[in-house]
Amino acid sequence: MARRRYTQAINDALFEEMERDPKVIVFGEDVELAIFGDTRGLLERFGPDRIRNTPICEATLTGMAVGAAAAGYRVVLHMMFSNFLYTGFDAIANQMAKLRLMTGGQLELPITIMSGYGGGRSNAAQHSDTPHSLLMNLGGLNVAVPATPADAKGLLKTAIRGRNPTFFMEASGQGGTSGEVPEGEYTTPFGKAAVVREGRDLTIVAIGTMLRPALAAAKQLEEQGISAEVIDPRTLVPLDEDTILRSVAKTGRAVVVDEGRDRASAASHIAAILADKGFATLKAPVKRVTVPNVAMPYAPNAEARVFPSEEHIAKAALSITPVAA
Amino acid sequence: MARRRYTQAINDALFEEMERDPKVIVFGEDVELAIFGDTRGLLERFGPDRIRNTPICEATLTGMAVGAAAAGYRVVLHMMFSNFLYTGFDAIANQMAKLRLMTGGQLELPITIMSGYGGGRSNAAQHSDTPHSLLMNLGGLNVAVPATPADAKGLLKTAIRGRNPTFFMEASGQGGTSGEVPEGEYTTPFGKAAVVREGRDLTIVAIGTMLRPALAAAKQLEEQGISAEVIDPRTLVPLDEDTILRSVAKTGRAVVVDEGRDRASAASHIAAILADKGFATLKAPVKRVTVPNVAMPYAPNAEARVFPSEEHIAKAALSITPVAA
Amino acid sequence: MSQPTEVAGPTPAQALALYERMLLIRRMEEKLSADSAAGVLPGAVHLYIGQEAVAAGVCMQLKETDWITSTHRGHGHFLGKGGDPNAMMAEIWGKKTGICKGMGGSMHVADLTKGILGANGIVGGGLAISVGAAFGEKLSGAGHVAVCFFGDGASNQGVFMECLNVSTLWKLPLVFVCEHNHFSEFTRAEQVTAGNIVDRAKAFGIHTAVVDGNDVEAVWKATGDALARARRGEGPCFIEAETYRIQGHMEFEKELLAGGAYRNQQEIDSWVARDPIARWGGKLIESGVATPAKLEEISTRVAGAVADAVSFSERSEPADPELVFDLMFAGQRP
Amino acid sequence: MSQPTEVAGPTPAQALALYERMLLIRRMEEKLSADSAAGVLPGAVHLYIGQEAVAAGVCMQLKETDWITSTHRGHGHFLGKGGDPNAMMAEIWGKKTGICKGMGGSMHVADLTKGILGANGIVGGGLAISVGAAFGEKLSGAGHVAVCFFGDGASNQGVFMECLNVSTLWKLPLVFVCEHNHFSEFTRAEQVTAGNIVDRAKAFGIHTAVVDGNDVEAVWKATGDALARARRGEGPCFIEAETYRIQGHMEFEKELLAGGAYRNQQEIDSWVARDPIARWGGKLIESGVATPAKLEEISTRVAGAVADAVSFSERSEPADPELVFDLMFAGQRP
Ligand SMILES: Cc1ncc(C[n+]2csc(CCOP(=O)(O)OP(=O)(O)O)c2C)c(N)n1
Ligand SMILES: Cc1ncc(C[n+]2csc(CCOP(=O)(O)OP(=O)(O)O)c2C)c(N)n1
Ligand SMILES: [Mg+2]
Ligand SMILES: [Mg+2]
Repeated sequence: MARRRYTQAINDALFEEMERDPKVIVFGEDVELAIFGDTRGLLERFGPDRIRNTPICEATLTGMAVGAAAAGYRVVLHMMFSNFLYTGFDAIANQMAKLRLMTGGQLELPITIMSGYGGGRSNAAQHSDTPHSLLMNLGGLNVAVPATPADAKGLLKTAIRGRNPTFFMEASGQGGTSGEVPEGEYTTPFGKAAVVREGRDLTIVAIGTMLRPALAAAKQLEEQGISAEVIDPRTLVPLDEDTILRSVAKTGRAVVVDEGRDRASAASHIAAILADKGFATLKAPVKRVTVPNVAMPYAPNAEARVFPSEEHIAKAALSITPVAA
Repeated sequence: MARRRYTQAINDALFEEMERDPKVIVFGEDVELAIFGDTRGLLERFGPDRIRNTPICEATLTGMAVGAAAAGYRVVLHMMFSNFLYTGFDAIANQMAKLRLMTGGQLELPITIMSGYGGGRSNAAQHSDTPHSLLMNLGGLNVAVPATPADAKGLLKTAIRGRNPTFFMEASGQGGTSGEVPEGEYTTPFGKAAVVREGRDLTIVAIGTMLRPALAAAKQLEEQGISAEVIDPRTLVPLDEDTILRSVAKTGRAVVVDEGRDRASAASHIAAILADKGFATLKAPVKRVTVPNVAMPYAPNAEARVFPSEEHIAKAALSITPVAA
Repeated sequence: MSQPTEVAGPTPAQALALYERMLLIRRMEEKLSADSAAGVLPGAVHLYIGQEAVAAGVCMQLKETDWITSTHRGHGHFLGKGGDPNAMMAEIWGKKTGICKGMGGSMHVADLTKGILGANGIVGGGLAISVGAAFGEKLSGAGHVAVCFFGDGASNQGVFMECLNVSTLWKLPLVFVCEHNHFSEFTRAEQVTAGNIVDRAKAFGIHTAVVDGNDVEAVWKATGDALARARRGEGPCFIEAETYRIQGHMEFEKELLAGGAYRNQQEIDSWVARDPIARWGGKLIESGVATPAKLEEISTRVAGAVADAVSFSERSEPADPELVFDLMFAGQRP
Repeated sequence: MSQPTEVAGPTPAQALALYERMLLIRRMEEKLSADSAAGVLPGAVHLYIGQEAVAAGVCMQLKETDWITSTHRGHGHFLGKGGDPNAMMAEIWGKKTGICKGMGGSMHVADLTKGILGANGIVGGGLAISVGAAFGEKLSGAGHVAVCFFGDGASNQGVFMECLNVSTLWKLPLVFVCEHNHFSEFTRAEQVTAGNIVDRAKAFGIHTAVVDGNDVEAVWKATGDALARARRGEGPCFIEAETYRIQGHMEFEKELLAGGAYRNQQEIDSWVARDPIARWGGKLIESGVATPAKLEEISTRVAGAVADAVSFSERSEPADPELVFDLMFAGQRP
């Protein structure tokens, strides 16, 4: 195990995969100097054919990813902030997510789209969105939401080696957080959730950036005699329903935590699965802790008001768990 | 009451609102000859200042709607097929849905965006999407989903007179279906669901195009001694949770029917609400009848395979309702 | 820009092949028009009748390994690039043997083995895809080129300018082919298109050509020049081909427009008089490349090919609905 | 195009007002730069230092009833168009008294009462909004104009071409102002921008002008001409102003780039030597419009305005978090 920062782990994965397969190429706006740090050093190592700054033209970049993939490349497209996915949304929703079916399976699209999501740093409404649920709904896209450096590296490698378009959602706010990363070569499979913390009384499903406050909330609850299990889905498409259902079958209670806006969110989808396949095992209402249906405000106190926190999570958990549990 | 086709009712609403308020303007691609029929005759009546064909440039059209609204107009933007919303998604998601908050409430956006959604006619993947849940998640947008000619007229009038951006989702497949429309002036309020059919044993929440198969399924169930209540939300944002919760409090069972793809759909959100606020009253799993997570195929038999039908709905209902109920 | 390549006209064999390819496109679509009128097609079709010289003149200059992206009006490009008529007909009929297994239909016919990246239902949707393909080919250095077909209406989509910018900067082997048929749906180009489309390309300093899109030889030559430049590594070129859509925007449009008209019969007739196939046939006879009998023979062969496509489709099973779940992802259920 | 309007240079009073407006923008941002370095600002700021002549030269030709759309680098446009320094400072500090009640911050400062449709965090995001505003003004016929500020980087967004097309077709009262400061973030314009941006506008046959963006009088005159044409109903004009961004793309960029460099100090110095404010001040003294004492007096007044803005912000309460729920919709809870 080595201690790496989230961004370093992503950078390591890019270096390793580009070394491993000459067909891996990276492009996007300002990927050369890399203000996020995730693509830093790739230009010096691999040269301008394999990593290149593009003009600002998201609508074209997402379409180019499709064409370059068709021409035999494994494309890594960096879209910077997830709000800019909207600018390039046409080719994402109308081409990338549909072309394989439309062509009767002829077209294979090994595309990885990286983009940072989430708020918490006063970046305001146009630089703080969490678009997971939009991508989930489009049908033909995988969605990876690594919460730790180890998963960031392992899931990115899986995405780059994969045969389908994958959105690799970077937790913008956590580029600097460190964690243990396995030495040597490894990948993290899609569709396998991680039981990050075992517990008996309730299940907290925490997506991406929400894992940290969820674990903190679990600690808080511990002190009140409540044993919370914390699950990190790691990928939303494919989604490891079994692990979530198994946990809730044990605890009978669930809180789903998601930095997306509440309406038609990833959280609502997981809650809906519990209300269907998990119904027989539920002992209490399924709670969602999400961003209310608002754009992210700028002022720190206003942002804090709507940002899902340890307190919100603990409160939701307590509302469905008898403290004597 | 007069019998009108769905498309005529929409056309009537446009005529009446443009007569009523000279600030109402309509623009979009090919709105003058109007292949859908919904904007037909407006050019002859109101002239090119108030209804106008635009070039094909969705990214600009959605942004223009914001600017024209800021300049004091009530904008009706016709986006033809809902897949083209993706082409114009940037200004929808980054501007329209956020500007009012971002400007501290300075900017009012009386914008109505019309677009046809849904499959069932072999239009294939790029002309059959049902993007309700994406729009719901963006936060600052109203979403109207009229299922009948009467509601199409009433909801469109409410949208045009409103103060916020509203997506008026036209049921492409049902432009020709007729229904009773009240004589004279009326509007249909947002956030008020319709109990279209009363029942005791289970609640079927059917969105837009799904009302028809839901009512047919309810008839089928009747014959098997099952009394189904059918609810049409009419608007997804704002959503009339109370009416849905009240119905399920009575029946204890729910099937949510939505033409959207299943993952993070409007159906999953309604199911999530039931799993939370409605949990105490639920007697059975909450079922979703939706399009599986695929793009719409072209061949009629393949499309039928994934399109939510009367049979799917009845089957889902039976799976949670003791026939002796 | 550099000096033009001297492009030879088509050899007699090529000239006849161009004629046969145009006629194949025409006859296939006449059949589809009849099927549509008879109401036996599952979905809508946007016909290419009148524009055949563009698809044939461009595509028959291409190698199988070159790429094309197409539009909602894509039958001509598909057949022009060597797509299989049987597989196309079966696709439009929604059969399992269709080139896309019946999952795509008329607006999405594609054949990657022939470099056909697909018709596209999104206006302008093919542009960026062709830039990506050209980028890939530039990187692999195999000398392959990408060609992007799009309409006058699509030239108003901003991606057109974005693609001009990227492909010029990166000197990509790409040829933009704008088919100016005077309409976007039911709107005249003048109402929605400011200035001359070719000037938008000129602004990037790339080589451009404006040709009579109903003159297959002119299209062929302009394409030959553009391809030579692209293969020489000089970057993208732009060709604007003026032509005309004889059929409606889509079959059945009269019913949908309920009497609304956007052009008059006189205008249509004036373009029918410039029919690219008849013109080319006449030229072949004049120049002695073909005899009337020879053209008759070609016409018979084409009729046979269409008949084969029809019976192939008729004999084919409907699409397999379960395939939907296998085809969304590679090696993964949706 | 029609002949240029003879545009008078600024009167002495206007000349001094231009100087004061530029200086106000500069001093306000110097304060923000210091605040950012001190880590007391909630969010990031993109500073306009070095480009003041563009905002001042354009905006001081506008009426309060004319519209502007701005960019992520919007403080200069906001103050240039007459936005309140107090309300801007308070906004960037996240205060309840901010022009957007603290909900927008630096990238979203807007004041509709002054025709300021807002800074925008989406590159190119203001373009279509300005077209819509110009369309509205064209319809109401009140003679108001819309001005769209955008950067060289934004000119690579396809919406730029789309907006040129629509505004030309509809003869909208719109002025495109492209501030070419040589960079998009950390990328040089040459790497991502093919040809000359002005040629993209020329392709639509509209009036264009390329001016020294560090010469406030040149900007003022070009704007006067463009506005006269727009108000005469001749449609849109395009102005490209060459200038340079002295500060980083955003404050703190050095820390973020971890030593990565994209330009050298020499280049920066060469542009500091062309500082638009110093140049204009010199010209005012030369031409006898102002004495050094007069400029000193202005400088003192500006310092006072900045001090007021700071103490106003300091005295102001933080934003009201509950307002978030009132402001998303008009008359409706989210
Ligand atoms: C993004 C998008 N917007 C609108 C449409 C609807 N539409 C289909 S074809 C068409 C006109 C296209 O005109 P042009 O590019 O000239 O091609 P043509 O039909 O003349 O061959 C339009 C507006 C679409 N399919 N995609
Ligand atoms: C749609 C979109 N893509 C990317 C970005 C990230 N970004 C912010 S500023 C910028 C560069 C803009 O360059 P330019 O338009 O020249 O303006 P300047 O910063 O030079 O004033 C980029 C790429 C963004 N904010 N929006
Ligand atoms: Mg056309
Ligand atoms: Mg710049």
